[in-house]
Amino acid sequence: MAVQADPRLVAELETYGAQDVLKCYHCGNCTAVCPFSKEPFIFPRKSMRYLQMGLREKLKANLEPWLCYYCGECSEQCPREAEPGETMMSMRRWLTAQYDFTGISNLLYRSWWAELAGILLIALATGFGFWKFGTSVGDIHVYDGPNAFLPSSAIHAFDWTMATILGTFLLVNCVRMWWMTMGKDPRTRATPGMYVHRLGQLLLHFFTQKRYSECDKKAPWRLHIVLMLSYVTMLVLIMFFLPVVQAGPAINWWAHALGYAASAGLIVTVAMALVGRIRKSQTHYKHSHETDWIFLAMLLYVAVTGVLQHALHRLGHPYAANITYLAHLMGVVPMLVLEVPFSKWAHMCYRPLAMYFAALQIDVMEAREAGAVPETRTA
Amino acid sequence: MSQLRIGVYFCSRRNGASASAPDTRALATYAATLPQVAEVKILAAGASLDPAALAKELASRKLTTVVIGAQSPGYFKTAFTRAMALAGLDPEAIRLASFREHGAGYGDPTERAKAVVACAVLDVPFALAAVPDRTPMHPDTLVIGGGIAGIQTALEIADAGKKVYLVERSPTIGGHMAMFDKTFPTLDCAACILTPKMVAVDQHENIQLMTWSEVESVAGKPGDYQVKIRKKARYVDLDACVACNDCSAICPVTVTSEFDSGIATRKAIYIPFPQAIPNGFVLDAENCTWIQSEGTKCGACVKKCSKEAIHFDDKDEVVEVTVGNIVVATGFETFDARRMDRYGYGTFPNVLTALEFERLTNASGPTGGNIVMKTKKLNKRTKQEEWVFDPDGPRPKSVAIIHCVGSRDRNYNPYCSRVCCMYSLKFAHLVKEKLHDAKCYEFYIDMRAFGKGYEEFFERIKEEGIHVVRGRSAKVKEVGGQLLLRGEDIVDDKVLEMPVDMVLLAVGLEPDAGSGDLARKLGLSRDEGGWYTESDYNIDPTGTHRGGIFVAGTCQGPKDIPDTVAQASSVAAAVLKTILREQGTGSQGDVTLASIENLARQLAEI
Amino acid sequence: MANGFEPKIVGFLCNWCSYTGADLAGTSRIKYATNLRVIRTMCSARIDPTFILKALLEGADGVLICGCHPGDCHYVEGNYKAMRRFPLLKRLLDAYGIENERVQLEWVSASEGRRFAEVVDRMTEQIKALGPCKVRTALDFDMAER
Amino acid sequence: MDNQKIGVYVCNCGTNIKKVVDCDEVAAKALEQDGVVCAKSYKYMCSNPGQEMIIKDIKEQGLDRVVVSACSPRMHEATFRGALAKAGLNPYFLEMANIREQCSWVHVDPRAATDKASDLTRGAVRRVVHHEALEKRFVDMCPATLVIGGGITGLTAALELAESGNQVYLVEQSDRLGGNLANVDLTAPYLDSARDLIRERILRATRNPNITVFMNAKVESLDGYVGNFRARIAADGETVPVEIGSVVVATGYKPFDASRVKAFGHGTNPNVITSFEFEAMLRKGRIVTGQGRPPRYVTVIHCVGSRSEEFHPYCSRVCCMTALKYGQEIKAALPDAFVYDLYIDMHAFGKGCEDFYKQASEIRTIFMMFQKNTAPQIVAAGPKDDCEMFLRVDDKLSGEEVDIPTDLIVLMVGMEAREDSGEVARLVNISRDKDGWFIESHPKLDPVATTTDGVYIAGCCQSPKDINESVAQARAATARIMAKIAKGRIEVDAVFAEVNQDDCSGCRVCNDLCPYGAIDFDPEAKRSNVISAMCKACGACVTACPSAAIKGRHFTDEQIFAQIEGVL
Repeated sequence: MAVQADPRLVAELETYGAQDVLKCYHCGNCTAVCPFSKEPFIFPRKSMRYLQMGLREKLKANLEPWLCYYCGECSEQCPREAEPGETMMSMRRWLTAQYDFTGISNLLYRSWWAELAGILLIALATGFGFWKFGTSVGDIHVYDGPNAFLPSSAIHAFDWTMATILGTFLLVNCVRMWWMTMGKDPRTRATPGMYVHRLGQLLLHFFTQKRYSECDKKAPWRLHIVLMLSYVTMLVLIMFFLPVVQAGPAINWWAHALGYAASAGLIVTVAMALVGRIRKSQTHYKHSHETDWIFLAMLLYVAVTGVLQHALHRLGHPYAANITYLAHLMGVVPMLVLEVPFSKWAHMCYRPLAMYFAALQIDVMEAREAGAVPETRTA
Repeated sequence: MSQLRIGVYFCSRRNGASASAPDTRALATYAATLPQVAEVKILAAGASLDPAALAKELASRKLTTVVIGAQSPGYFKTAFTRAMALAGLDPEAIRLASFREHGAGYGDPTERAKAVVACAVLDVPFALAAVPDRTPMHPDTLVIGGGIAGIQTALEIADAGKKVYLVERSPTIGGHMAMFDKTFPTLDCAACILTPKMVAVDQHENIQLMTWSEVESVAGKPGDYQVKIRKKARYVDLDACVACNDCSAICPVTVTSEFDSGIATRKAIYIPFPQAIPNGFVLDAENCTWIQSEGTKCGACVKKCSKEAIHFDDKDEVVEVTVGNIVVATGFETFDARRMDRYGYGTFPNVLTALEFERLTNASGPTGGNIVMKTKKLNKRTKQEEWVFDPDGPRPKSVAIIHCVGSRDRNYNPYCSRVCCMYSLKFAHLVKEKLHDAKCYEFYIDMRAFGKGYEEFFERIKEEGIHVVRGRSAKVKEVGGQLLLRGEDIVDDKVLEMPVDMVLLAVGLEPDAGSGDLARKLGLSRDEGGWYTESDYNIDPTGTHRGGIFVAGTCQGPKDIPDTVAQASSVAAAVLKTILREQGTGSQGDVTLASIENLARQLAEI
Repeated sequence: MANGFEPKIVGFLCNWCSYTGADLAGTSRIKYATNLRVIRTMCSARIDPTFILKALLEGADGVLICGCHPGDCHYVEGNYKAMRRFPLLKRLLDAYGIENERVQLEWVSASEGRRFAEVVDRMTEQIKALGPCKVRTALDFDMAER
Repeated sequence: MDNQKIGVYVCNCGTNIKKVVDCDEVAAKALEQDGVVCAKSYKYMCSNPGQEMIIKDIKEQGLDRVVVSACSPRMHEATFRGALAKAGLNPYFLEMANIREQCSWVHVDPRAATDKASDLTRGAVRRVVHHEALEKRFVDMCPATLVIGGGITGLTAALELAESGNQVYLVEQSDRLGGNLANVDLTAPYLDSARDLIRERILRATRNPNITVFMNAKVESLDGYVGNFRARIAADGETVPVEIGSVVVATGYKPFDASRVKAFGHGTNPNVITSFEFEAMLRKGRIVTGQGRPPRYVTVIHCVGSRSEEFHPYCSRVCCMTALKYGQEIKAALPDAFVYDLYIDMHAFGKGCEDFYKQASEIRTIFMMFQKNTAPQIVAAGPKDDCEMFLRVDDKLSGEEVDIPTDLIVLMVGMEAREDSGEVARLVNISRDKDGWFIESHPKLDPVATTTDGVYIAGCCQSPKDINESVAQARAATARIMAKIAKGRIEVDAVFAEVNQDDCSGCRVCNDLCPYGAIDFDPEAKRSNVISAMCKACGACVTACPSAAIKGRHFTDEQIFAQIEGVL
């Protein structure tokens, strides 16, 4: 049964940063040059094709954008400057918006001012909240210990509530992703056994980004893994050891060592990424969507204020430390709220999931060839 | 005719003025002075026009006629046509002032553009108004380049009893066509149809053949050019030489043969190929021991030559000829496959370019037409192992042909080279014909079989069992001495990791390296691809803006043999025309605005 | 091959279509039987019945006449003339007791290299089946009788 | 005849002949023949040294007959005749045996092939014995030219000749000049104005005193021969006889009839139109559907009638670029419309064309690739769809079968030979290929000449072509004509028929037989005789003459009888 073409889809994707998609004349160079392009997942050309023709449903069910790490080889060699790499990037943004049921993601990606407004709003709300909350119990001149302006226990509690809320959003979106890519089409339905059997894949890819390391270019992966590990370390420290990190005057060195390393990692990698994008030093830095800038900017801001706040505290300026802490939180909260479920950060779940699902789809296919699962055609 | 109200609109597709872009403001002021012009407007560059809005504007200005002035006004015409229709005006009453078409590229672009606008406003075809002065015409003609284009032009003119100087840079005429094995789609052997013409050139009383010569300088004006030609020292007296091959046989120096595109060797004294015209030897001074040692070493050939035809004291000689017309037929050279390192040409021995394969499969080539793979052989003199074609070497079991190498690619040459698809199909046929059970694959983007009998040939190739794969493959690797080709089979939705024994690169065409230099000497312009620019794409594909200078064949753009021959003959027509009426025309570029405008006004009266 | 008999066939080809077609078979490298010996005439209209008889008397086992397709003759209608002569010739041959298949008239155009090859192969097979032409021996016998 | 000295030369043609035929054996066998004094086998007889060898032998050994066993005489007969002439021997003392095209290239068994080559050579040796010295003759060249067809090709040819100072008769069947191009608005790939282009040509032609234009005219008859043709042109009721030296056939093409492709329902579905109908819309500035609305979706379908098993196997060469041009024009006229372009292979081969293709995608033309010999299917649209219909395409680039919304379908109809091409071919005595296109004398090296001297073909009547290619061909044809005009006279082949007046019974059988009216009858003498310059040497009369009074030079009975004996 024929699918209907939607000539407007390209324009839609362009608001997500796609460029020159229609320039592609399908020589197949990009697919052949990509080390990840293996049957049954042949990309980026085919995804480009679906997009050119406007096969919306095909694209929604498409895992391939998540299997691409944008090393840029395809874009560099493209004879028509059709930017397949950037197209895959924009498809990831688009998919994130498709998975998100709230429609917020869609809004954030399509208008940068909406995103800025959102950030500002949440930041102010956060600031206001903590200000009121902080002054109500503690003294702004006290950083830790009794009568602290922002007692770590309270922050801790706050962190966990926020984590739960955002987690739920993200989880729902992940489920939607599953439905679009695995559940909807009977041909891609895997048995529970398969799910269990492939679970390892999920964790492996989540922590190591093994696949990324298989790109011909290694530098981007290194940068990314450092960034990601630093981030996770920081997250763990904050979620579980916040009191330890903030407690004084005695310093718990193992936690701090980790903390310092992580912060350093964050700042350096983010700075590198920023410089890269400004200089357009590499293919995958050539085109920057507004969200890329905002994301990096916020990350840098958060890292810097975090470090500053900590330093001030250790250098014994509790008042300044508290102010920066407030500023820090006014960055952290909007960043997490907007980025984790609705934007860039979500990919930390989608990517490993996509690889997990991809592995499963191959299992299903093999099973079908073996005749285990009956062939079912969809309308 | 009734009073018109003409609106002149200046449009441009890209903002940012290029070198050949005229000054629009100046144009606008000029246009306003022309008769019946009621409105002059400069539209924003790059803006896409909205016919509805335009319609309102046209109606409000009560215009009857529109003149669109632009480098390529055609891009805006349809919008205006629709606007006219919407405004209830005559949609046919639109005139184009195309600066590009009418040569804003040469002379002062603004002056030129003014003239073009004037003609459009006065509704006089530009070519009728821009008439260069007639010049006296010297009956002799110079043809630069001895390939099939040059040969054809020279013969056509000479057959009319007119004198022709045919200058060829290499030691023989014949050009690339002489290197080919078969010609598509009829598969008759290139030599069979070319050699008679080469012989005819050699024997023609009206053709003075100057091989191993180059144009040094060009002076004078249309109809009367003084051309200095450097005849490089050949060191062999052609009248004495009987091509007996004794000198070559004894010569100790072996170098790679240009004619065999590097897959075979020749001596320092050599004849490019048996049917070479003129049929005499030539000495390659760079590689000759005797010359390099200033007569202290070797000299074997001179002793050997019974006809005493070899003279080491031979010197370059510069001759000056006076001609009325000059025909440029400098042809092409192939894209250097080394530039696309992903195909491993130059690294992997059995990745070959088209010309190499032409020689390999050619009956008169180094393997006598056997299609074999390169094998390692010990070179006795250099004591080194090197890859060579051994006539009874192993036959490839599978051959892959990759199309569009260096063509249709913004990173290399954006244009289509026009002949590669067909010669690739020809290769496939030859492989099948000579190695029946060998597999043969074509990796293509679009199969451009557009000529007479071409599509039929394509069908025939498919029947012969050649696998045509849509998708130009991207990579050639070597794994354990086995070539591995990675590509996408788009139609069958596969990623291929295919082991093959031989890869043929369908390298595209590029203008001859010397064409830039020659363009300067002749004052010709070239397009971004480096091809000579014709004076009019449609109706004068062989003329240039310089009077009495014509371009023929592939130097004007990639072409196959029939199109080249047709062009070559058409140049002959242009030349003969000037000779028959004993007057030529000056340079298009020199025609002044005043003269064009005056003539246009006169014509408009009639 | 049933028997080792390799017939000799003389072919009269018109210069413009059939001879060119035969050349095309060559340039296209289409293989066919070696038994044909081609004689070129400008037009099939030039092919005199006496040529055919001469050939048979000289020991040819078959004669092939080829011209342009009706309507395509380079000389407007030469092939029609050849076509009209053919039946008369056939009658004559019958009188001699020469099998019909031994003399054949075929139209082969300049673009029909493949067809030419097929014609030659087919005719060769037919003549092989018929065996050697007896007219020569018969004639010698006649002579002896007198 | 035993006193003759025959030289036999067997060419190896590199390995082309040698790889199957044992050339040395052929030479050796030839040497056994009576009268053969030397027989040699050489790598390339056609090469200069090869010819020198023949010339040397003729001079030193006093050869008076030469046999060359090599390629087809159609290839090199002229070359070797030249060699004989250079050696001071009459060129007609040459005979060639075709042992390449008709032997080595078509046989694999070396033994059989070698025997055949020997037989053919023997035939040639026997024949050459009877050859006679023939002399070339010259006839005048009439500088006037007849150009058939007033399209861009015919106009260009006419202008070239007229502007070089020669009379031209331009015959146009319709009531206006310009041909098919006159219906076109803009030209690809630079979107130059076809109108201006053709207008300029027409103005030049009509103003040129050397050009006589016949409108609504037809060439009734053409007789005579190169340099001396006589044509009768029927124009508005009367018939004008003209004397010309050459003929340029530029009758062009006719657009393919789209209604023959049933799948598209052209003629019945108002929203399916041909490229020419669309061209008219563009000129009027009214691009509308059958319902009179501007279309939201326009679909352009390539290769309609071309590249198909059912209709024409060939590519029509210009449609791809025209289709891309439509993309540009639609976007200019209807900025919000979507353009789909359905192609098989994108033939953007000309100068500037690949870039034009890229521009097409930059302005958002959406390309779909369908399979050769399949046709996209029209599917009815539902009430809530915003389009007139859907087009079901099996897209090769994605493997998906997709329905694309469509309001207007433009069929890129290919070119086909005109119905009257057969008539024209007979009129000027040239041949047509299986598709009805006129056949050139050599597909590569002689694309405009024909098998009839003095008659040239140019432009789309030879095969589909773009404007610049047609123009180039038109000029190419005029080059040949100008060359002849410049020389003022033409060589006529020495081969023709002649009547032996003593043997002629005056029965007049031959008179009506000659298709060229080259035989006239002398009532006084009651004898027929041949006007040699008009004779094309077909030999029909020779065979027909009941009293064997007519001799076909170079194809005499003796020569052919001898050859028959030789090959057997």
